[in-house]
Amino acid sequence: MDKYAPYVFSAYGVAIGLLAATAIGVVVRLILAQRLLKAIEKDQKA
Amino acid sequence: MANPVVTLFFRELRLAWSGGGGAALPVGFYAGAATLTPLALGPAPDLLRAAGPGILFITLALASLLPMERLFQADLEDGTLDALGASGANYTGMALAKTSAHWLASGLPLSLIAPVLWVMLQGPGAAVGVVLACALSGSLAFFFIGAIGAALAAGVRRGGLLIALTALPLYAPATIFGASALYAVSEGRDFGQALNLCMACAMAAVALGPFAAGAALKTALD
Amino acid sequence: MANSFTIALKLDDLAAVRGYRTLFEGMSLALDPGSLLELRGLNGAGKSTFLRILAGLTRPAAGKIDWLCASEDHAFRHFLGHLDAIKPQETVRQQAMFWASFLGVADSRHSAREALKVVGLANRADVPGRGLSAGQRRRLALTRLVMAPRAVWLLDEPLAALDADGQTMVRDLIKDHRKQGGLVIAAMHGEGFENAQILDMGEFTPRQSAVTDEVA
Amino acid sequence: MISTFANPHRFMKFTQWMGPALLGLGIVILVWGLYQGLVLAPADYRQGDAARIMFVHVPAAMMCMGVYAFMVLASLSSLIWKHALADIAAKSAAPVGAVFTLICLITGSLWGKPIWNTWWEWDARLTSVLVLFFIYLGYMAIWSALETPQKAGRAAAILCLVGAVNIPIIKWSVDWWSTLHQQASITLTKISLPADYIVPLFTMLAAYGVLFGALVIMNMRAEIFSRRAEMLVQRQYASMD
Repeated sequence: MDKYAPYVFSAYGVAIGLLAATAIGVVVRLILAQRLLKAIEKDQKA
Repeated sequence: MANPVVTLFFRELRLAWSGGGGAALPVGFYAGAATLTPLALGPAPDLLRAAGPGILFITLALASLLPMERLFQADLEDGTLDALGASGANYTGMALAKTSAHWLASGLPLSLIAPVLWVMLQGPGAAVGVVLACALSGSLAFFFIGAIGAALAAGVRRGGLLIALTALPLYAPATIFGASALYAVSEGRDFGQALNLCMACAMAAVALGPFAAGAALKTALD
Repeated sequence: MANSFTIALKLDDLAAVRGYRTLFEGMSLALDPGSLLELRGLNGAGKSTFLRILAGLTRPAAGKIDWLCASEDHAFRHFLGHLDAIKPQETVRQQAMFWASFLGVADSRHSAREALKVVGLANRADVPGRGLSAGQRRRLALTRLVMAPRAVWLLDEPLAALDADGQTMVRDLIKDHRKQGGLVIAAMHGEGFENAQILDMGEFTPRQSAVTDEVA
Repeated sequence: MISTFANPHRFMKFTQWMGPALLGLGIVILVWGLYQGLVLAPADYRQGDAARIMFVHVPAAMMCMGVYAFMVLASLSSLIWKHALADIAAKSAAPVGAVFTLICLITGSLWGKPIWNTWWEWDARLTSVLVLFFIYLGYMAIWSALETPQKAGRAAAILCLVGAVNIPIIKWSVDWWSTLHQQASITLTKISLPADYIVPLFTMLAAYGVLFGALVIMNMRAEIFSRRAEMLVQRQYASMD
């Protein structure tokens, strides 16, 4: 890798980092929403 | 029997003017923002001449955004929009009437003082006519595109910021063409193409804007 | 000026949703010319939404609305909501004249003057909107109904904020309108009109339906 | 096919496993694409390794336009055919589109740094992508500003279509603007695409596309779950009064 290596790695890092952050955000949101719904359904039945 | 849209237009015009200097507020902002420039950049004539056209157009865009928040929200809150909608008037006509009335009340004065600010920012005096043309078409485009944002944000309490966020990216073409026309005329180049494109933006906005704003009003009333 | 209307209404399985709440569902009814429908129900039962749906402002979640009327003209309704559509800076006469010409009345100046007499605001013609009391604002809003003859009146608590003779004025307006074959649908509490149809919104509020999978 | 998905119930059942599966598949393709881009592909004879940034930058540029096109289709079907799921799909796709636009902008400036040694170069394409980024922000702001979902859905759909009409005009005006102000020598697009760069490029595009699908599906499921929870809460209040 020549002298531009730092730019290449930071570009890849940014791309993968942002995608990973979005994926984690979406998965967390999905899990929380599902858990919230289960909780509400449970206490409405009770 | 007058066409309802025309009747609404004249009422809006009267309301906009009689609103106690309501129309003058954007003009005040425009003049104030433009005079801040030399204080920020320093009085050097060539520097101001270089920055002037750009400043003029950016502040014109921001000044056009000011009256947008009350364009539809006032009528939504006092029930006028309900009565207009239920009476079978079409929403596009309403949006056209209201936006053009507000443009006449605030947009036109903005365009009229643009040449004054132009001269203050060391712009060549001979080009005043072109500046007026640029300001007229620019403010028309800014008002009719901003009206779409105003209609979308009508139901939102402090919709002003939302209007700015949704409308500003759509201001790009008019700003590009208008400002480059001003630069062309200040540097003595041919400004024809840029001015025509700016006027094209204005006409597109006037033609298509009310259609989208009307649809957004119908949604706000739902 | 007894111009008679031929207008009837048929609702088929109408339903309305506000946010996620189903306000009412399965509402079917028919109204023949000259009938008065009084809406009863608790606050939030959907009376105002029902009126807004009939006024064409709000989109119903389900169901069909058939206005069986002779003329196909789109402007056949008056909607008088909670808000009176009053501009604070315009005078009473200016606002009445605006609505007269906007609603397509031939001589707006004359009909505005007549309407202001009918609603009892003749002596306040030059008062700006901000100078009016709630009752006077309601009377100004009523001028729209008087000036432009429209087949259907959709009134949201028309008698609220009115004093005694204001209420009798509204009663007479409704009686005359029904005589001309028009329809009046109003959200009113406990006013006794003769042979009025009562619609209790409570009958149509959804029972506590089980957890549905559908997304409102 | 569209109508079968229009029913939320069937959509939820069908996509039970699609989300995570697509995510896994996307990651595999992504790794394979990165490996090609960083290792297998030869360095560019002029730019050296800097050209490798193309593999993350160019697909992101394509995706941010592709996602907006997806949102336009969803908005049209929400406004015209009133699909309940359509505006949820558009709402769920917007943040992913905005992230791709951000990736495109940052990697673009990183790529420009070695060539123009400034962090931000007002190159015509980058500038249009920047304006597109603000259109995404405006779209998401409409959703968060309006309370009732049906109203927010229709307003957002209208803004999306208005944006769609304006994007080509903005693109053209920015290109016109950049030719007017003649600046920096080569722009990013002038690089000829050698044959052995094409495969990694499209692998990365495929990876981005599959990841987009996974993220939108999961985002839609999250949206539907939270709307149901909201509905139950509101129904509970309704039954109380």
